[in-house]
Amino acid sequence: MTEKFEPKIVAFFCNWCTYTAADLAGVSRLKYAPNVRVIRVMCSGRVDPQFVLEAFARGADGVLLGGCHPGDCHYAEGNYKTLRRMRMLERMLRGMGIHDGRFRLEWISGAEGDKVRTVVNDMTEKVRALGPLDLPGKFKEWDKEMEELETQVNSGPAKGEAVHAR
Amino acid sequence: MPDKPKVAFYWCASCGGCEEAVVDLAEDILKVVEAVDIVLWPVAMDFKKSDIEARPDKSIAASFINGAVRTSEQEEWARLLRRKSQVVVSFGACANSGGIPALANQFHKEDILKFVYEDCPGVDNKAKTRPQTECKDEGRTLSLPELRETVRSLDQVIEVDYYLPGCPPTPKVIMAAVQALLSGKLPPRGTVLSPDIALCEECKRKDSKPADLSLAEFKRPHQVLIDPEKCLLAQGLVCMGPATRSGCEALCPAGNMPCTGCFGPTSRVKDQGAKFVSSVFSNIAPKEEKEIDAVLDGIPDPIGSFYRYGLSKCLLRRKLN
Amino acid sequence: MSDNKQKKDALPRVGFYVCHCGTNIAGTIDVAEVQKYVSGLPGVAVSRDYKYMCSDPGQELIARDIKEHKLERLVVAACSPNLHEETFRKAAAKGGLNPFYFQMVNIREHASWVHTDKKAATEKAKDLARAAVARVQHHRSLDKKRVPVDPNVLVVGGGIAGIHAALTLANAGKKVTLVEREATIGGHMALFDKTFPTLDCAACILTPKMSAVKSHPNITLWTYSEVEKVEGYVGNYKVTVKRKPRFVKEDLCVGCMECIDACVFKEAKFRDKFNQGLGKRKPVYIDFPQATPKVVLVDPETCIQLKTGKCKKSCAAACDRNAFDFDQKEELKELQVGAIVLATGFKTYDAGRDPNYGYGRYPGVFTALEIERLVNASGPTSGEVVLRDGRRPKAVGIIHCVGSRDEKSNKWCSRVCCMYSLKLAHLIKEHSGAEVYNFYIDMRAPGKAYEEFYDKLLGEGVHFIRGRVSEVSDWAMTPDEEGKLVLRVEDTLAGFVRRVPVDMVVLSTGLEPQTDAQEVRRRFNIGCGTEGFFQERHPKLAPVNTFTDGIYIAGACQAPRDIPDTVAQAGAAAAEALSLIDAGFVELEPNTSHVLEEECCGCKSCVPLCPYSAITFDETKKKAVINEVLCKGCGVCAAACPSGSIVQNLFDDEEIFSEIKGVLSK
Amino acid sequence: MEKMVQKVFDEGQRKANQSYMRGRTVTIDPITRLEGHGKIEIFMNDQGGVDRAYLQIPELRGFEVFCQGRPAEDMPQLTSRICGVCPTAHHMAGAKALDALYQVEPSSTGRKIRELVYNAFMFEDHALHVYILGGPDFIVGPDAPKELRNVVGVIGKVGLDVGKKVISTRRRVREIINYAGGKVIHPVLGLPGGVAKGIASSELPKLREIAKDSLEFAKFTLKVFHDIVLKNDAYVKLITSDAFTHKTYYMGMVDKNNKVNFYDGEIRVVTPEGKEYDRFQAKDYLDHISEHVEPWSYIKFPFLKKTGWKGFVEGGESGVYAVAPMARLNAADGMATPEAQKAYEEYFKTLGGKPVHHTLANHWARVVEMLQAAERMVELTNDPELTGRDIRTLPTKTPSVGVGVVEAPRGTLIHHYETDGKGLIRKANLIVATLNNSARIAMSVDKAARGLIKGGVVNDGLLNMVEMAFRAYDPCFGCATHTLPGELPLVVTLRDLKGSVIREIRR
Repeated sequence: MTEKFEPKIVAFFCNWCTYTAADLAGVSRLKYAPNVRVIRVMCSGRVDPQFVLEAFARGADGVLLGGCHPGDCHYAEGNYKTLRRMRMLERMLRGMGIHDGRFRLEWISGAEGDKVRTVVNDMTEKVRALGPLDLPGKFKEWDKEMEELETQVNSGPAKGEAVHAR
Repeated sequence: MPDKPKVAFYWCASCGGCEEAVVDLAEDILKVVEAVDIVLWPVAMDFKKSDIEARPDKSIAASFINGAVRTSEQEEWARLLRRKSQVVVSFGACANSGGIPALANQFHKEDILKFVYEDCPGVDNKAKTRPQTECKDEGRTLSLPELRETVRSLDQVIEVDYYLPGCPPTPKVIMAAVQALLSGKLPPRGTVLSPDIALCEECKRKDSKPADLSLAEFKRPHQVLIDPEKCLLAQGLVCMGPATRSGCEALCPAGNMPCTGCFGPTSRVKDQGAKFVSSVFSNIAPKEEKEIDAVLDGIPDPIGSFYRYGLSKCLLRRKLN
Repeated sequence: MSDNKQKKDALPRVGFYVCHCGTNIAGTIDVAEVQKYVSGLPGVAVSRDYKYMCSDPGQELIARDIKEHKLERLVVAACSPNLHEETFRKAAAKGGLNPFYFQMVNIREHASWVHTDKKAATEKAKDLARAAVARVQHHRSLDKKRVPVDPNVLVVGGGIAGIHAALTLANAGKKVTLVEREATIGGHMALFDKTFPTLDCAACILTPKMSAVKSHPNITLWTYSEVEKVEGYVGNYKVTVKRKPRFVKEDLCVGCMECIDACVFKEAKFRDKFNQGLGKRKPVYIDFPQATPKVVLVDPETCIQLKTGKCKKSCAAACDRNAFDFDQKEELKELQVGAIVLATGFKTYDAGRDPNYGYGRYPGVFTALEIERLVNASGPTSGEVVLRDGRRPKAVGIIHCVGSRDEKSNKWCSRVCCMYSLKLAHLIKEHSGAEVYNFYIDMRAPGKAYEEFYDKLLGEGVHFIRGRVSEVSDWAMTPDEEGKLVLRVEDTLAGFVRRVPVDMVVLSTGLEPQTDAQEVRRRFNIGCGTEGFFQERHPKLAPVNTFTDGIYIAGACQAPRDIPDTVAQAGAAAAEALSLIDAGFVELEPNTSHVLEEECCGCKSCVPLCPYSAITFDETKKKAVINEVLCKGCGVCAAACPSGSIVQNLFDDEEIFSEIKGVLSK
Repeated sequence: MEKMVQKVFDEGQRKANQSYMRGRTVTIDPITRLEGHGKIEIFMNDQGGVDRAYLQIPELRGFEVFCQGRPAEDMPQLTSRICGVCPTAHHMAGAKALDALYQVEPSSTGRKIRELVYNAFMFEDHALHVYILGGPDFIVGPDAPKELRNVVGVIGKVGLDVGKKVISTRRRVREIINYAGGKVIHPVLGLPGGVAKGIASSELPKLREIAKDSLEFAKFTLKVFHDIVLKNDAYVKLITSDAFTHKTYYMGMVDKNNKVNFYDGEIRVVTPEGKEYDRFQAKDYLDHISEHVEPWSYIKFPFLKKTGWKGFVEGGESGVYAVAPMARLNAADGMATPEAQKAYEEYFKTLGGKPVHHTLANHWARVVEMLQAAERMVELTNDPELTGRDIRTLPTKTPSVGVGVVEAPRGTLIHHYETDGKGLIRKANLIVATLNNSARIAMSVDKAARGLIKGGVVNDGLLNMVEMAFRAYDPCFGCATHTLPGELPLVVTLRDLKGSVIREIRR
């Protein structure tokens, strides 16, 4: 196999629809790309934009958020709350130069096992095409300009003293 | 009195407002000057860097460092003081989270240089001359320090023990911090030295905030006459109060303008902007994407509005290419 | 600047178990490697792989290790938590560990079953395991809350579904309150003459059940009443019911109907809703002879006394029991119940919405319900099938699927129209001897003895024309069409367009959600599907449950149904309610949220976000408060608290952040 | 309190003596007591004299760029972060630029509140410089030990009560800004068409009181200046000495009667001979001012467009011009208020008529301006309109371009914004007070160095005088490069013509 870039995608799935759909996909033995790591929450409304940013900051190349279709939320309207805040988050990601395709919000009902398959495969391919995001790597790279100094300053600090953003 | 704790004030990349804030202790400053032995304070007193270098490590009780970090000089000073101090206090929004200057992290150095020296109206520079890190003038060689690509918070360069929030910190929080340090009753390392509760707590308008905002429209301050009593969010203005640490006693709302978040988030929040978005936008009125977007259009500059003082501490840290 | 909470030293001791699930997992994932990898992770004291973790020996293994290795946390990598989370929580408890010190990793449904690349699947399993190990270290010991269940039940809707559910519950000894919006119970079934396919008379089978309800010691019947408000939670609902004034004392009236004869209006001249407006009634009336309760009522819209206060009140005078009370006011009653059965039924499609069928334009066009009344012996015409001008129709056309299976109106099949159309065809022919034409798209008869009923009709000489009628008009092309209603239809069997002249057109209107289904749904905090019928919890496995515990649905409020299915479902709903009540208590998943009081600034951002009004604002403390019993644990508030001062058990920020870090950090 | 400050003073004395013993080695402290960065390179010639001295500004922040895409109404608050010492100047220039941008005339009350805040600011900022930043050079003395050239030294010299008075007066005046502007450091009142917050009539008595006391304090300061500086011939000589003299153009804002005005008016330029050379409105500044770029400094060098850039030279042929108090007084025909006018006349009388070319005269001019600021505060706090309800006129027009100007303590300050139809910044240009002076400051440093350093001899006093050469401008390099002001380790490098280092004096 030639070494091709395998994107890391973190997914937040709501327990009642999308997580159930992923279970269904499993039960139905549908096959899809192994690039997604699912984190289970009770409702897509639990997903704090901080989680999405943290996922990117920790090295995710893409973040997928799955919830119940509008009107079908187990908690009445949690998914509307998600939709609203994520619409704004998308704008912020753009403002920080993160390509649209790297964050995705999908409504997948408990019955739509096949949609899990198509969405995961599609997103994996799109993110693969975008290439690695690798923020942890970029953080290091950005901080190189400081390391230069450490060597430059004869009275440099003890190693590892510089604290990088979490 | 040799036993008086030695204190250093130092400014990295700041506007001087934090220094002014110390001067604004007014009468109280004399109390401070009396209680401690100031070994460095460039803005108001003359001391040598060599003095500091000569000191044994950890011989300074506390260094108050303000300003973001963007040059090698500043990094050098920060590291020096870290080595010489038992406690380093990150002083003010710029040191804590980049402050206004960190908004430059949404741009690239080249954007800045090109505009300032070439495209800026009024510049007469056919030759497209740029300041050089090294250049010759009539045979004389002159050098300038290199600008950093990224504006950093102090704790992205050295370890920081405590933080004083604010742009600038108010005399009240400064005195409280100084007293805490003098009394030796130190909170856990990493503590931000102001109440760990959001601003609404001390905002006079708190009671006028309705339980359900469900805003259908956001307003910009110049578009409306602002009611001096009513909750600013309830008036459709972006007020960062709920996502911002208290301690300033809601000065901006008292000035009849929304809080812009200079005290940063509470200890329970990693990313002030994201958290604010999560709270306010969850509850806007519309449900359809189109209408939602229409409401969001009311905030044309989300990054500048939600990370006004904290872009260095945004989990993403800076704009990507 | 989150204050860094580094508990590096003294990490809790984690036990990790990866399941082979026979070959289900082990066939794709190298479980041994996963086991080996995890054993090296910080805090992991025990790491094992085993054939079937969910088996008794598997659970024993866990319980034993917890004791022997002093495990403080438990992670099992196996199937979906939706399947076995509870199993392993119990195993943990058996080992003496708080069941919520457990985290499950789904490497079957989410990995081994959906991936073919073994290496990649194994890597994924490792990542997920690493994340769970990191996460579980932040778990806190929790208890399930037990709340007692109130044994009383509320049934909403007095149609056949509500009646059957109420009786079932009452017979089981539960106190039931049946609330019906109309003046009498019976619902749509009470309008019918006969029922398909058996053609036994509706009244004969329904009225006994109606009176059983009235007389049942365990049933309180509140007709002419509506549910105003529902508060509380499973096992403990507080319901407010509005009782509209009848202006007749229910306990005094015996339904002798003397008052009706005595009414100052000698002639009945007001629209009779019960008879679909085909008959007339007086201001004081009773819907039909077997109405239950058999109590008259006065219509404030038309009664002179109630409108002007100037009437000689001959009705009241005629009542030897002085049951009349013109000052009666509407009253609000409160109920405490543990469970609620919703059987609010359906409404029929408004035929006026299809202008090309001429309903309301041509007097010869009727809806199926109108015909139900016409063919009904106790109906306005005492069973005579006549046109609005009194003529007997010689030819009748029945148009199927009006407002069903139609992109323009309703997509769904209303399930009963085919059969009731056959029934009406039979009855019309029987009552009037007219030629009857059925215009159908295709005949749907998928019930016991339904197809046979269809055959019977074919035998009776009723005409069946396959095709959707394009229009009904009175425009005659030939002399024999003069004065007739002409149905234009493409006969898709014969393959040409027919023009069929008739005297009477019957529109077999479909079933729709009640007009106020959305309000009702909100009032009871349950869902509606896109078409507007109430949403069941699971289409197959929980058809009468809703997503709100303790609230069940029965009958056509959930989807179009015929009577047998409705009754069966009503029984099911009653049974669900019974099992809840007889358990005596409910255990609530402890994934609820709570406010950190010290830290809450009282910005109220969270208050409107809770769909269960579990969050209130304490005006004295100026802080938000969460009623953990009302809280259903969605976590929306925790995500939205702008100062991070709301914590959701099992899903707090630290737990999720560590999981994020876990899946990503190699 | 008494005891405490006495202790402080003793502390200062002790340090002074210590350092005096140490002071034999030639070292130079950082350029302290001014806001901003700076770096001096001195090239020596064979004779050990100065061939050329450079003042370099080593940093750039690029506000103009990172403000792009931001809502214009945020600019007064964003740009105030250019400088925490004169935030109000930037805030006010920004607010006026917004008026122009949205083509809206501030309501009369709104304008008066702005003017009150602005004059209060001019007053306290000048006071800061007189007593804490620049003043020590004179009040304590240019060659006094460095440990005393600070506010503590000033207190020692003028007495504790005065020290307290300085502090309390500044505090109280800043309370005015605090009240009307929400925050005193980085206020929030400025919006197009007026201000965000009105002034309650209940506050008036307090404000009047403060204004009155400020005026008294200004008069007192003038007296201090007389007693300590003017009565000392050495100082007067120093002020008028050639080392601190440049004949350049002068720029300042004037009202329609050509009187000094800090908040509003037209920009007037006079020749080195004091004749009116140019008079224009802020919006036309680009027709009159251009900026020159040198490769050896991040700061840009503005010059008079019509005259053109002729290098770092003085005289009518060179486009170099000056701003700040001395220049303002030169560029005007007088002050707008009586007490200030009196002081103005005496100032020119004493210094030999208009225009005054002595850089160090800035300190005196500053005191004259304190008087006008205080007098205006008194006027405004007695103006019934100040407490009006109509504090802001809402904009109705579509924004496009807006230029706003004020006289900052350190000179003419111009904000120029261009936006799209939604009022989002497309382009911003900031001509900041100190920037206008950059060429003249560079010249002053060079001249001072040439005049003072001979035969490679560099001592503390001399170098402090070199510092004085630009400290007199009260320069804010923070503003000037919109850089982040920070510590300024003044590295004086002495090089031979080939540029190889003879000796580096660093600290």
